Amino acid sequence: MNNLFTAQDWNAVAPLFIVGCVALLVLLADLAAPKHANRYVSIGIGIAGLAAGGVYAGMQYYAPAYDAFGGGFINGGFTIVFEEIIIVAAMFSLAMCANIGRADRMAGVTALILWSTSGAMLMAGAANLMTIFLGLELLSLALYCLCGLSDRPAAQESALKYLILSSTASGFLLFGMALLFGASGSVLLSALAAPALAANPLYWIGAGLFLVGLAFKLSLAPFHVWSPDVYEGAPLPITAFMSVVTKAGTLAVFARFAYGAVPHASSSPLLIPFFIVAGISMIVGNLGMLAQTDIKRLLAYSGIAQIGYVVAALAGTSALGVRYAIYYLVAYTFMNLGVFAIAALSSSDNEEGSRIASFQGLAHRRPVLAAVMSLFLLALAGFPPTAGFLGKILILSTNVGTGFAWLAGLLIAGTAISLYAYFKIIRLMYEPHVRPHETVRAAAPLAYVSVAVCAVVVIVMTFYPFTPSNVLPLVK
Amino acid sequence: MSLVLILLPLLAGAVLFALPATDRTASRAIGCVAAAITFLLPLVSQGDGNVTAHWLSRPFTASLHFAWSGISFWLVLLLALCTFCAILSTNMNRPRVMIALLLMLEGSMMGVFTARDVLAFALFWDLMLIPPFFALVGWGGHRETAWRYLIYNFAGGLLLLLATAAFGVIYGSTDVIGTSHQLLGAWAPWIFAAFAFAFAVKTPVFPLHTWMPATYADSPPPMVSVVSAVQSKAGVYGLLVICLPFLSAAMAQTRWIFIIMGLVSLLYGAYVALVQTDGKRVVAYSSLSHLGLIILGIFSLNPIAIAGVIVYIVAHGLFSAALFLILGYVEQREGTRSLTRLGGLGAHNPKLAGAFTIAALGALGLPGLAGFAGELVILTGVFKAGLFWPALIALIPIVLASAYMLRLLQDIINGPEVADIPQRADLTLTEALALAPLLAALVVVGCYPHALLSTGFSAMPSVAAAPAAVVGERP
Amino acid sequence: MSAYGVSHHMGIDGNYPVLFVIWLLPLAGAILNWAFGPQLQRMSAWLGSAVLAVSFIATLAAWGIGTQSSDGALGAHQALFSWFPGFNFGLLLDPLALIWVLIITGVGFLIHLYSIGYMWSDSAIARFFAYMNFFVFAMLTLVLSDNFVGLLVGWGLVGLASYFLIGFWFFKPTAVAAARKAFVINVVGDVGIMFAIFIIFARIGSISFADVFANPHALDPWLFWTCVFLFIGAAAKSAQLPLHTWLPDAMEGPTPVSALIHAATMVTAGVYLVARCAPLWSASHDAQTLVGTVGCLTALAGALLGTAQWDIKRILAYSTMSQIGYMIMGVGVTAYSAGVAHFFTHAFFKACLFLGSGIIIHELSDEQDIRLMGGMRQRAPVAFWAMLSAVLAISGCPPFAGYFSKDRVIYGALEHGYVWMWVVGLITAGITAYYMFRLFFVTFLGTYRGDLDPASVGVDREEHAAHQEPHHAHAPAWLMAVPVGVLGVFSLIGGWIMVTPSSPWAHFFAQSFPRETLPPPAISEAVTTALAIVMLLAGAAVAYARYATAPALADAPERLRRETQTLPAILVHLYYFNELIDVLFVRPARAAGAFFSQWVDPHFVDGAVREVVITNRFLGTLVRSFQTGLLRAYALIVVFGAACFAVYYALAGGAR
Amino acid sequence: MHASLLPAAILDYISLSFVIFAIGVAGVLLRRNPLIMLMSIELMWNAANLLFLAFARAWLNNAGHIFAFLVITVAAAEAAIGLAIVVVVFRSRANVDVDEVALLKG
Amino acid sequence: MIEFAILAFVLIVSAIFVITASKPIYSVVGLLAHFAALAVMYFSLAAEFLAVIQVIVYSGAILMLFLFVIALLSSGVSPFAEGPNRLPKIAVPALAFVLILLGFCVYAAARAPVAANAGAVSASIAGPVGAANVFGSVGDFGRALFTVYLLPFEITAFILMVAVIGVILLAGDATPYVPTRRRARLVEREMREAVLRAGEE
Repeated sequence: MNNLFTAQDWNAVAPLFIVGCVALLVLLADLAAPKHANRYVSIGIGIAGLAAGGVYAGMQYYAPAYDAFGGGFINGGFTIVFEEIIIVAAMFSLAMCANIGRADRMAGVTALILWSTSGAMLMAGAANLMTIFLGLELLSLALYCLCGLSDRPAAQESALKYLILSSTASGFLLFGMALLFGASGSVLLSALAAPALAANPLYWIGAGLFLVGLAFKLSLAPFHVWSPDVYEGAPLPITAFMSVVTKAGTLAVFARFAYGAVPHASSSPLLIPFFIVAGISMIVGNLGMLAQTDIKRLLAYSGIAQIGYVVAALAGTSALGVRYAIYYLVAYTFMNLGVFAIAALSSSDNEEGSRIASFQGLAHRRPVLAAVMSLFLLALAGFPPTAGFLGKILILSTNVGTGFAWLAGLLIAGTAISLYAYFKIIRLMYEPHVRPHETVRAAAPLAYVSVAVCAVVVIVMTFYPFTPSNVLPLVK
Repeated sequence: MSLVLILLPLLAGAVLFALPATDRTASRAIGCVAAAITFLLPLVSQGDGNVTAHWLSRPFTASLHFAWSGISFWLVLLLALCTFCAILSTNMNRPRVMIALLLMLEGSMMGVFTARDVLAFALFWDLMLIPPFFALVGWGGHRETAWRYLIYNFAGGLLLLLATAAFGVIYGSTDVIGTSHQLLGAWAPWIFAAFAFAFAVKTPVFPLHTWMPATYADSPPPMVSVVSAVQSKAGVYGLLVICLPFLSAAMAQTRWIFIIMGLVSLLYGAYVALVQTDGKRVVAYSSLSHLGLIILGIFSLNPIAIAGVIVYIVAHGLFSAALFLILGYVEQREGTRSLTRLGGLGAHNPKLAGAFTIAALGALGLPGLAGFAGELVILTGVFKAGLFWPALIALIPIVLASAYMLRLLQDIINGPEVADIPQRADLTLTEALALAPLLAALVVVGCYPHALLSTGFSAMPSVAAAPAAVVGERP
Repeated sequence: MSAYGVSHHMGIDGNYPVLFVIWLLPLAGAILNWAFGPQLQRMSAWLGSAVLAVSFIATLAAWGIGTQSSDGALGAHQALFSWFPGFNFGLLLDPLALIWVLIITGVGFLIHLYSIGYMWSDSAIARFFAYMNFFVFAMLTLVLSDNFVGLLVGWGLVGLASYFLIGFWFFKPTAVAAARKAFVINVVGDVGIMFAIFIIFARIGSISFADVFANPHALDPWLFWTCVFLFIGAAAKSAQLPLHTWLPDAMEGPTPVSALIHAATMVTAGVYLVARCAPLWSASHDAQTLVGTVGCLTALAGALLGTAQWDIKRILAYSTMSQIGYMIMGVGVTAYSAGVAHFFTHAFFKACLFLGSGIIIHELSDEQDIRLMGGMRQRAPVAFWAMLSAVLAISGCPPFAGYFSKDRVIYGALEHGYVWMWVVGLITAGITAYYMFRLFFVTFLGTYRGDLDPASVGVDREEHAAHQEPHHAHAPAWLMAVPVGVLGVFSLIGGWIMVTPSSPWAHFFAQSFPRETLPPPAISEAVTTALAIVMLLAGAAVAYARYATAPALADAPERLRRETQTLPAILVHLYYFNELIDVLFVRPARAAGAFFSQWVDPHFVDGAVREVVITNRFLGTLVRSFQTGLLRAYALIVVFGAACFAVYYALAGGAR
Repeated sequence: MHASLLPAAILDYISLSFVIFAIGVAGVLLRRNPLIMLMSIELMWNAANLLFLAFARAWLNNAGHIFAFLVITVAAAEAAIGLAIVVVVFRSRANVDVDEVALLKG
Repeated sequence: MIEFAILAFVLIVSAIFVITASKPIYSVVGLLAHFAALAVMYFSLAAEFLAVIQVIVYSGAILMLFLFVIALLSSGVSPFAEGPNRLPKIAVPALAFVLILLGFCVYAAARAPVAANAGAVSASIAGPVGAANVFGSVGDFGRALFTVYLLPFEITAFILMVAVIGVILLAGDATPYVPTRRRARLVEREMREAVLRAGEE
C-alpha cells in the first residue's frame, strides 16, 4: 500500500504542492510579520515559493515523460513548459500587487493566488478527468474570491458574474465528463482515444459538453461574454493573473485532449467546432476592442482574440502546431503582462490606471515607459520586431501546412481590425497635448523589473525563437 | 557589414533623444554623418556586405541574411542620399524628433532593401510604417490621415505576412532573395496575389492609392520626400526580387490585370494632377502616374523594360524627393502651397527657381535627365514585348506631365509677383546643399544610366527561365 | 552601299576632337553665363558671342572631315557611349549636318552679336545669353547626333531652350502662357518621335541611323507608320498644320530669339528630320504624299494668315510657317536638296527680316503694330535696305537667294508628279509677295503714325498692350546694324551657289540623298520660273496699289482702319485653331481631371475604403451590444452556444 | 437483491439526468435571485453526479463514486464562496436582483 | 423498475419546484426533497457511501448554508424584491430555442445505443450489502480513494482551504452593517458616477 506510489510520482506533483504549501507559509508568516511590512513579506515569500516550484519543475524538464498516480498526472516537457508559464505569470501578478490593493489583505490574496496557481499547474499535467476537474475548480474558486476582494462595487459584481457563469460552465464540463466516463468506462484521457468510441454518440455529446466547458474558460466567442466584465471589475493584478493563468491551464487541458484523447484526431471532425469558435473569437475579440475606454476591458477583448490565435495553431493537431501554440502563448504572456505592469505603474488610487485616458501624454511625462508600452502594444498588434510578429508567422505557416487556410485568413482579418485599437493608445501617449499630471504613486522597483523583463523577452524571442521540441502532449 | 546600414541609423536615432528637445544643429550633424556613412559604405567597401545568421529551421528555413547586391545596391544608395538631403533640410519645430524619425525610417528601410530573406524583408516592411505614422501624428494636419496611412499599409503588410508564410511552407525556405526558381502549383497564384496586393498598396496602384495623396500632403516635407522617393519603391522592389524570380508564371497569367491597373494609374494620376491646386498633391498624383509606368514596365516581363524600371525607380526617387523638399521650402517661406495664391517667386529667388525648374523638368521626362532615360527604355521594352496599345497609351501621360509640371512650376515661380505673400529670401546655403546632390544625380543618371541598366538586365534570371509566352518578344 | 545611295556605316569612324569643340563649347558658355551671370553682367554677352564665333570657325575647319568620303562612308563619325546593345550614341558630321551646323553657328553668331545691342540694358542679359548658348548646344546635339535617341534628346532640349527664351520675361503672363503652350505642343512631337523609336528598335534592334537606313524595308509593315510618327515630331517642331498654333505666340520672346529659334534654326528641325530620314521617305510613297500635302497646305495657310496680321513679328511668324511649309513640301516629295536649299536661304532672309524689324521695334521703343509705324525709311535706313533685300528674297525675285531655292521646291513637286502642289506653290508665292510687300510698304513708306490716336488706325488697345516689350536704353548702333547688313547681303547672294543643276550645291549633296532618275515633266522648269515671277509681280503690284500709291499713303490711317474692320473673320481668328484645340483637348482633359479628383477619388475609390471602416465600426458596436451587463443575458448566450455544440455533436455522433 | 442491482436500463438514467440538468439550466436562465441560481447550479451538478454513479454501476467501476464524492466536496466549497459573494454584493446594495447588478457593460 | 419511476418523478417535480418556487426558502425545501430522493437513488445504484455523503454534506451542510444566508439577508430591506425585467426582447425566442435544443439533446441521448451493456450483473458484487470489498461499499470506496485516487483526494484539501480563506477574506472583516434604502441609493449613485466618469472618454 505505501509502496503504491514511488518518489517519481511525488516528484511529478511536487512543484504544485510546493506552491500550494507555500501559501500556508504565507498565511503563517503574516501573523508574525510587522504590520507595516506584511505586504512585502507576503509577496516576497510568495514569489520565492513560486520560484522554488519553478526551479523544481525546471530541473525535471529533460527527463522523459511518464505518468504519475496511475495516469492522474503526466510529467514531461509539455507539462513543465506550461507550469513555468503559469508560474511566471503568477510572479508578475504578485509583483503588481506591490502597489495595488489593501495591505492587510495581502497575505490572503497571496495565498489564494498561489493556490489558484497550483490548480492551474495541476491542469497542466492532468491526464484524467478528475484531476482536470479539480485543477479547474481549484483555479476558479480562488479566482472567484480574488475578483471580489475590493471595495469597489464593480469588483463584487464581477465576482458574482464570474461565479454564476463559471459554475454553470463547470456544470456543462462535468456533465460532459460524466458522459465521457460513461462512454469509455474510465476516467483516463488515454482511454478516450479508443477507436471504438468514434462511433459512440455518448462519447460525442460528452466531448461536446466537455469542450464547451473548456471554451468558456478560454473565453472563446460566444463563451467570452463573461470575460470583459470580469476583467474590468477585478483588481488589476488579478486581471493580469486571470488573463494568462486560466488560459494557459485550460489550453494545456485542451491540447492534451485534442492530441491524446480523440480517435484519429487530425482527420476527425470532432474538434472542428472548437477551431471555428477560435476563428470567431479572433474577429469578435478584435472588434470588441475598437471603442473601449478601459484598458482592462480592452485587454479582455484582446485576450479573446489572442487566445483564438493560439488555439488556431493547434488546428490539425500537428506536432509543430503545439510548439507554435506554446511559442505564441509565451509571447502573449509577456506582452500582455507587460501592458498590465505598465498600467499598474501608472495607476493611482481613484482609478487603477485602467482608464485609457490616463495614458494621454505619457510620452511627455515618462518617455521610456511610453516607449516600452508602445513596444508591447506593437507586439500585440503583431508588429515587428516583436515575438507577436514571429508568432503570427509561425501560426500562419502551420495553418497553411495543415490546410486550415481559412483560419489563417481570419487571423489576418482579425489582426487588421485590431490595429486601430492598439495604435489609438500609442497615439494618445504621443499626442502633443498633455493632460494635468496624474497623482502617480511611487511604484516599487519590482514593477519596473517586471516591465523590463517583459520588454527584453518580447524582443529577444523574435530573433531566438523558443520552440521547445519535447512538448508533444502525451497521454500515455 | 550591411548590418551597419541598418543599425547605425537606428542607433543614431536613439542617441538623438539624449539631446535637448529643441536642439537642431547637433542632431542635424549626427544625422547627416550617419546618413553619409550609410551612403559611402557600399561605395567604398569591397563585396556586397553579406551578413547571415540562422533564424528559423522550422516550419521553413529562414535566416537573418543581409547584403546589398544587385538592385538593392542602388536602392540603398538612393535611400541614403534622400535621407541625407532630408535631414540636411530639416528645419521645423521639434527638429530633433523629426531627424530621429528620419533615421529610424532609414534604418528600417535599409532592412527592407538589404534583406536576402523574405521573412526579414516582411519584418522590416512593417517596421518602416511606424516613423511616418509618428510624423503624421506629430506634424500632420488631419488625424485620420495617419490612420489611413497606417491601416491601409498594414493591411498590405499582413497579406505579405500570409504570403511569406505560405511561400516558406511551400518552398521550404525564405532565404531566397537573389536566387530564382519557378514556383508552380495550385498555391502559386494565391501567394502571388497576396504579395501583389501588399506591393500594390505600397506602390500605390490605382484602386489602392487613396492613402497616398493625403499622406503626402500632410506629412512634413523631409519625411514625405523620403517616403515618396524611396518607401514607395519598396513595393516595386518586392515585385522585382520576389515575384519576378519565383512567380513570373503567375505574373504572366495575370499580367493584363496589372498592365491595365498600371495604365489606369498612369492616366488617372496625370489627369488628377492637372487640376490640383495644392502643390504637394500635384506631385503626389504625378507619383501615382509615374509608378503606374513602372508597374506597366514590370508586367511587360521584358528584360529591357525591367532595366528601364531600375533607372526610373532611381530617377523618380531623385526628382520627387527634390520636388517635395522644394515645396517644403516654399511653404515654409510663404506659408502656403496653393498654386492659386503663389506666384512670381522667381524674380527674387533665382536659386529656388533654378532648382525647382530642374526638378520639374526631370519629373516631366525632359530628354537628357534621368526620367527620360527611364521612360524611354521602359516603353521601348514594353513595345518590344508586343504590347502595342499600352505603349501608345502610355505616351499620353507624358504630354499631360509636361502640362501639369509646367503649371506647378510656372504658377509658383513665374508670373507677376503676388502682393499678399511674404516673398522671403532665396535658398540658404544649407537648403541649396540639400538639393544639389539630388539634382546632380538627376543629370548624371540621365546621361549615363549604364550601370543601372546592366543591373536591370542581370536582375532578370527568371524571365529567361519563364515560358516564352511570358517574355512575349515580337515574332 | 545600299540601294539608296546611303552608306551602311554613315561617316568614317574615328576620333574628331573638333566635333567636341563645336558641340560642347556653347554648353560651356551656357554654364559659365548661368553660374557667374551676376558677376559677368554685360561681359556675358561678349562671352556668349565669342563662344559662337569659335564654334563657327571650328565648323569651317571641320568642313574637310564633314565632306570626306571613302568607299561610300561619308562624313565623320565619332562614337560616344552605349547604354546597352542597340542603344549606341555618337556624333555624325556629314554634309547635311554640316549645312545645319554652319547656319546654327554662323547665323547664330550674327544674332548673338545683334543681341548684345538688343539686350544691352536688360538686367537679365547674362541669363539671356546663357539660354541662347544653351539653345545652340541643344540644336547642335540634335543635328550632330548619329542616332534617333540622341536626336530626340536634342529635340527635347531645343524645345526647352525655346521655352526658356519665349518665357524670358517671365513676369509677363502672356509670355508664360506662350512658353507653356510651345513646350506642351512640342512634347506632343517628342512623343511622336519616341513611338517611332519604339517601332524602329523593336523591328531593327538598333537606334543608330546607319543600321536603320541600311534597309528601311526591315520596318515593314510599319515603315509608313514610322514615318508618320516621325513626322508628328517634325510637324510640332516646324509648326506644320495642325500643330502650328504655338509659333505666333512664341513671338512673346525677345526679337533675336524669334530670329534665331523661330525663324532660322529650331523650327527647321522638322526639315532636317525628314531630310535625315530620306531613305525612309524614299521607301514609302504614302509618307511622301502625306508630308508633301501637309507642307503644301501649311505654306498656303501661313501665307493667307500673313495677309491679315498687323503685328510685325506675327506677320513674320506666319511667313516663317509658310516658308517652312515649302521646305517640308520639298523634302516631303523627296526633292531633298531643294528643301534643304530653301532652309539655307531662308535662314538668311528671315533672320534679316526679324532683326530688321527688331531695329524698328527698338527705334519705336517696342511698338510692334505696323499700323502705328510708317515712314521708317528715314528713321532706320539700314533696316530699310536690308529688309528690302530680304523681302525681295523671300518673295522669290531673281537674283535674290529665295528665288533659286523656292523655284527648286516648286519645280521639285512637279518633277515628282504632284501637279496640284505645284499649282498651290505658285499661288502661295504670289500671296507671299503680297503680304511681304504690304508689310514693307506700310512700315517704311508714308509718314509716321505712331503719334496718332491708336483707335484712329483701328488698333484695339488692350489686346495691343499685351505685346509691349520692356523699354530699354540704346546700345552702340553698329552692334545691331552690322549683323542686319551682313544678313541682307547674304539674302542677295546666298542662292548663287545653287544656280544650275550642276551647281556646287547639287554636287555637295550628290552622295547624301537617294539618287533617282525621273521622267521630265510636261511643264518645263523655265515655264515654272516664268509663272513664279508673274505671281510675284502680281502680288507685289496689288500690295503697291493698296498701300504705296500716293493717295493710299495720303489717307493711310483711314484705309488701315477700314481694312482692320473688313478683314475676314476666319483669318483674324486664325482658322479657329486655338478654339478647336481648346475644345478638343484642353477642356476635356481639365474636365476629366476635375471629375476624377472631385467625384471618383473621394466617392468611388475612397468610398469603398470608407465603407469598410464604417462596417467595422458597426460590427464593433454590434459585438459590444451583446455585453448588456445582465448576468442572465450572458448565461443565455453561453447556454445558447453550448446547446449548438451539443446538437452538432449529437448529430455528428450518429444519434438520429 | 439478485433481481437487478440496476433497477432500470442505463438509458433511463441518462434521460433522467439530462432532464434534471436541463431544469437546472432553465433555473439559471429564468430566475433573478442569485441564491436560486446557485441552487439551480447545484441541480446541474447533481445531475452529473447521478450520471457518474449510474455509469459506475454499469461499468462496475468505482471511479464514478470517487468522482461524485469529489464533486460533492467541490460543490460545498463553491456554495460557501458563492454565498459569501452574494452576501458581499448584498452589503453594497440593498437587494440582490441580478438584473440590478449591471455596472459593467459594453 | 417501479421504484425508479417513482424516484424519477419525485426528482423532476422537486427540481421544477426548486426553480419555480416564489420564495427562496421554498426552493430550499424543494432542493431538500430532491437531494433526499437522489440519496435513495444512489443507494439503489449500490453506492451506499455516496448516498450517506449526499444526505450529510448536501442536505446537512450546504442547504444549511443556504438557509443561513437567506436568514441573514432577510434582515435587510426587501432583499428579494425584483425590479423590472431588463432582458432584451430577443431573449424570449432565444430562450425557447435553447430549451428546444436541450430537449433534442435529451431525446438524442435517450435514443443513443450505449456500448456499456446495461444491467451487466457480475457475480463479483454478490454478497451482503455493506460488506467490505463489495462494489460500492465503504471499504471498496475508501480503498480506491486512498490508493489509486490519492492525488485528487489531496487536492481537495487545497480546495477546502481556498473556501475557508476566501470566505474569511470576502465576508470576514466586515463592520456590522444595516442596509437602508437611503444608503442603498447613495451607493447606487456613487457607482453610476464612477461608471459615467470611466465611460465619458
